[in-house]
Amino acid sequence: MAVERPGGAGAAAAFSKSEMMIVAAARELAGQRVCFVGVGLPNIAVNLAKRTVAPDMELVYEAGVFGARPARLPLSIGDPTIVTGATAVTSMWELFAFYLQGGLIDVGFLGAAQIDRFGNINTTVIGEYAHPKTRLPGSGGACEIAINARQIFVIMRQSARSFVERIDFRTSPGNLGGAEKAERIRREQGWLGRGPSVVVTDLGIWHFDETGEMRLDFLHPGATLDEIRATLGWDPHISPSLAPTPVPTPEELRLIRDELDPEGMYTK
Amino acid sequence: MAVERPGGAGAAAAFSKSEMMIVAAARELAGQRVCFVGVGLPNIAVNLAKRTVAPDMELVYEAGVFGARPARLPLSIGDPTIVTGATAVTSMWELFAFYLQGGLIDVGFLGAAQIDRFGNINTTVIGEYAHPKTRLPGSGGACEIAINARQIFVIMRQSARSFVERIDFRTSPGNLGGAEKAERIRREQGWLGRGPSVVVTDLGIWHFDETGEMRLDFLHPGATLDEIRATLGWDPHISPSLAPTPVPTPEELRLIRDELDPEGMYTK
Amino acid sequence: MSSSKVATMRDAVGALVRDGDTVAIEGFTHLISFAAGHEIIRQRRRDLVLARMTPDVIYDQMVAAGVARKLIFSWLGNPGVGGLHAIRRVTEGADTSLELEEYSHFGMVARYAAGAANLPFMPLRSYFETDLPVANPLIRLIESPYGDGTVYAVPPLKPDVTVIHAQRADAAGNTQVWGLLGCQKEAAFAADRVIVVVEELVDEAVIRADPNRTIVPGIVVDAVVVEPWGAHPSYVQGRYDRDNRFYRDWDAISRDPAATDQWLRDWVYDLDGRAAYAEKLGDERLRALLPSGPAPSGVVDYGEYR
Amino acid sequence: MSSSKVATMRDAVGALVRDGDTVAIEGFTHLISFAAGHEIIRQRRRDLVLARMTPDVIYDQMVAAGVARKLIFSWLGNPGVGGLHAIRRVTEGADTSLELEEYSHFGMVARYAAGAANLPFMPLRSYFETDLPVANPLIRLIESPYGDGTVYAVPPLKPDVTVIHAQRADAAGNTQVWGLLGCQKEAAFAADRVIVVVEELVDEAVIRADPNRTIVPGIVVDAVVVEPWGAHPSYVQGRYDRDNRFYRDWDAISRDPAATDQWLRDWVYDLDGRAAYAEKLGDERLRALLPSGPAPSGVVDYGEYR
Repeated sequence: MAVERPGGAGAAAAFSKSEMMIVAAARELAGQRVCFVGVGLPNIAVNLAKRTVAPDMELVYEAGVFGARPARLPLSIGDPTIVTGATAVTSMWELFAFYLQGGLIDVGFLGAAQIDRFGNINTTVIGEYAHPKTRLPGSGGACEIAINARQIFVIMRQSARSFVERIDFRTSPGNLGGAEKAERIRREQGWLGRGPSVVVTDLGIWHFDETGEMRLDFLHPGATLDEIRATLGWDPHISPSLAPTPVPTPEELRLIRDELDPEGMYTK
Repeated sequence: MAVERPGGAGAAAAFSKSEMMIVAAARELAGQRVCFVGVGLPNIAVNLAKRTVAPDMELVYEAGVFGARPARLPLSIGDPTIVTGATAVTSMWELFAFYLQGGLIDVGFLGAAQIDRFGNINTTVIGEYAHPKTRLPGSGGACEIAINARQIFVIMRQSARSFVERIDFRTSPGNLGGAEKAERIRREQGWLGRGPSVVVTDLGIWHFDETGEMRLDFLHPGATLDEIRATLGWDPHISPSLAPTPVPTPEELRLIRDELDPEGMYTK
Repeated sequence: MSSSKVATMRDAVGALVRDGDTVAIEGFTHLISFAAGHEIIRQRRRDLVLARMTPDVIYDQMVAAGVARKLIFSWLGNPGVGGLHAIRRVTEGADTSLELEEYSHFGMVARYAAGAANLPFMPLRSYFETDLPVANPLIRLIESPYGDGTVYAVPPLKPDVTVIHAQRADAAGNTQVWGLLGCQKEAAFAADRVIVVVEELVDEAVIRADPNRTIVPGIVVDAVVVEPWGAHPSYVQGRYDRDNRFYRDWDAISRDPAATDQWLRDWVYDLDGRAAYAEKLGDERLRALLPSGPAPSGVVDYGEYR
Repeated sequence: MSSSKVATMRDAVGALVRDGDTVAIEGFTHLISFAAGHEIIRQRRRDLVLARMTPDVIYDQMVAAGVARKLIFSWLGNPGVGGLHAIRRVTEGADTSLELEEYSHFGMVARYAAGAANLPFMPLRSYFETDLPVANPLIRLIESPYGDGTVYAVPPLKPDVTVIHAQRADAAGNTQVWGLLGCQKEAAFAADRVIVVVEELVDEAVIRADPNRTIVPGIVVDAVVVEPWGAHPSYVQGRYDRDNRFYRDWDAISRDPAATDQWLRDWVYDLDGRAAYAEKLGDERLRALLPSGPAPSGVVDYGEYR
């Protein structure tokens, strides 16, 4: 999995596809002010961003924490380390009603089991709802994050099973059937969210174009367009100015390996 | 105003009509568990009850306090003395939503500017709403207390201007047009409250009979039925077993005069 | 971490309160920002819509000074004393020049909560069989989608500016309160702009040592004004008592329009801010308002988790 | 003042949890009463409807033990680890013997809030353009009475029994929590019966010294159970850490029905309560879960007002 790459200045260390994905996702958070942290991969990406490109970013955890300063990377998104030293702890009612639905969240950072070209997300079931092949966790806060956060970032590994033509269940709305319908619905229903803006995978970085469909803008070092096409269920939009993703810096890798994920939970 | 009366044991002190009213109201609280304290006369009556017949009664203040132990009688129903040493302080949202509307209040204790024979209360305006003769405070929490507290106690001075055939504005519902309609409405709308159960005045004590109308059960020492009739706007139900209200005990008077109202705000 | 939002009251009101705004100075008997109210009078704002559960003496003063065109409220009185006479003068009889929009307490709280939560309405069980929905047609019936009857709803209230007073905040506006909480959190989250007035500016570390005590995060705060005694004659739990004498005195002052004007001159227009006001009150008056003793909360341990 | 509600876990569960009840053991990652869950298993309750935002390992164990007929939830997983395999076994493929009623987090919180506030529904902006209202027809559209569109509503959830774990309570059940608050307050007020499990029983004076810290008053509490380590492998802010090792270990155990049964025998059926469980975990394991150091909240002053 690991690829060897020359870094910006001097030789870079080897890094895994997961490390590249986490680093790329963290960098997308540069300049963001308030980020709602989802469970799993978003958790490590956001915590890396806080230590690198977005030190002033406020971390919001659905468990009821604003301005968290986790001293370690929590396994769960509820953990005593996100409370000690935080700015505010609130009931979940207030967190969801006032912070999220009230419009204070700039970025909601989500994972997904299935995603379609328009960024609609399934985290509920694989197969039919009543008798699923796989029972997934369900919405948690994802459905309301997708509707109420100003924009949505997604981080997930790419595979033919996860990047699909049709998701089995729509847990969290993205750009629905395309930008036009999505804009109309958001306007009509007064949603605060503008929908998905980036999907970072283990192969590249997708942003959303004017049709509301995801477009590959960056290809990670070592990944190929053939690999991209083999791991999704539709004919993808590829940016005419497709660029290689800059490799992880030694400091980014050190933070992941030594501080955030010394046991390699997220990166193996 | 003061009348001289023989007490239960030995000679009693002189007392005012206001003192008799406050003592009678306090005694009605014997055995009650959770009381919502309104501003004005209810404030002193409830605090007297807490020191006499209902020491275990929990005082709830709409300002957001449960289990208050005021060390002095507050002038306002919001005061630092109702917070220090209380069991719980909550937001007003939680106080009204969870404690009151949620059904935890046994007695809501209200004052009134106007009341009718069915215990419907006006605290909003005298005269027409748009151009009132007198602009009163309005509902505060009274409207929701009347609907949600298990029962309603009222304390107010009796006069032809306050005990009226028709109130000018219905701020807080009592027994509406009578017991039958009131029962039906309460059932249909799932109200937790059973409506008014007692009105204590400076002349006597009224409970509500099976028609939903107030009935004079006790006449305060020194008051007469003529006085009762001269100070209300309808032909009153008088209990066939009308009894004299037992006079204030020396201890009740001491508490009012020395502890609760040394400046005579409520009792002059 | 965030840049400082600390400002003088003059600058905060100057920048954030505009003619015609809907302004909520909230705090239920506790923590009422008389200092902000007086500065709004001093800067001669006009046509304000003043929202407050209990307009209290501060809105009586503001109405007397001519800043308001409308009140949104749920209880219009001087608690334990009587009426608000400046307001009564413009709401009684033929001369009802001040517009009133009236709810119950729970209705007002629910309006702020709906505003804070970006909801089109909030349901509640109040108002049935009362004249309030007739007096205020914004109180409307709504049917339960579960076929179990109707309840009333109130619309969201989103003030242009909310002002709250608190025991302490840091320079970024992270604000902590103990004692009565009223509806300050809801009113602050519902507002477009928020001014926090505090007795004490504290280091961020004081806030972060007890995050459960935070009621409003700096993210919704535009200005932090440090104004000791800024709530007088209202009170600050643990700092100073309610000045009931002033509430009683106001009854007589406010019954007389000339005395009211004179009071506004002496205590608002002729002073340049709260420090001068506190000085004019005098040490003796202020000392008498200090608590009779301490009542410490005790310490809880959040634990360090590395 | 009130008579003591202190009871053993055996007596509290015996008296207050009945077959067929809707039971909510709440606590969002923090303060999950594994002790109560295990006692319910031990007393072999049946046909329970288990409500919880995040069923977590505790409901996986309870489902494995056969106490449940239905789950009401919003996120069904082992946070940071993966699935809940005992629950997956009865909710996947043809054999879906466990009924599911599914919301989002805010939907579940709103259900408890509606239950606590005795409202027929609670509105929220979630669910538009998702399949959740199709999967769960109790999620319904409601039109704003102000002509500004529609939102979704959820119905009240009123558990027969809510169990919460807390740092401390007094004998009357007045309960204080710091750290994550989850939806415990709403779930407790919504319930018919409430069991509070605490690390420490304190004198009423400790509670009254800091009334803003109280999340649940004794008036809604039926039993107070003192059970140190009662939340393990969940955690108690300031007392002990989350035992992530156990959450990871459970993944392997729960994938194997025989290993799951063996675990239930060893750690639930064969033990007579939480003290025996803590002893079996051993001092070394428990010591490793203590915070690395203190993080004191600081003291605030409420002031004495006589």
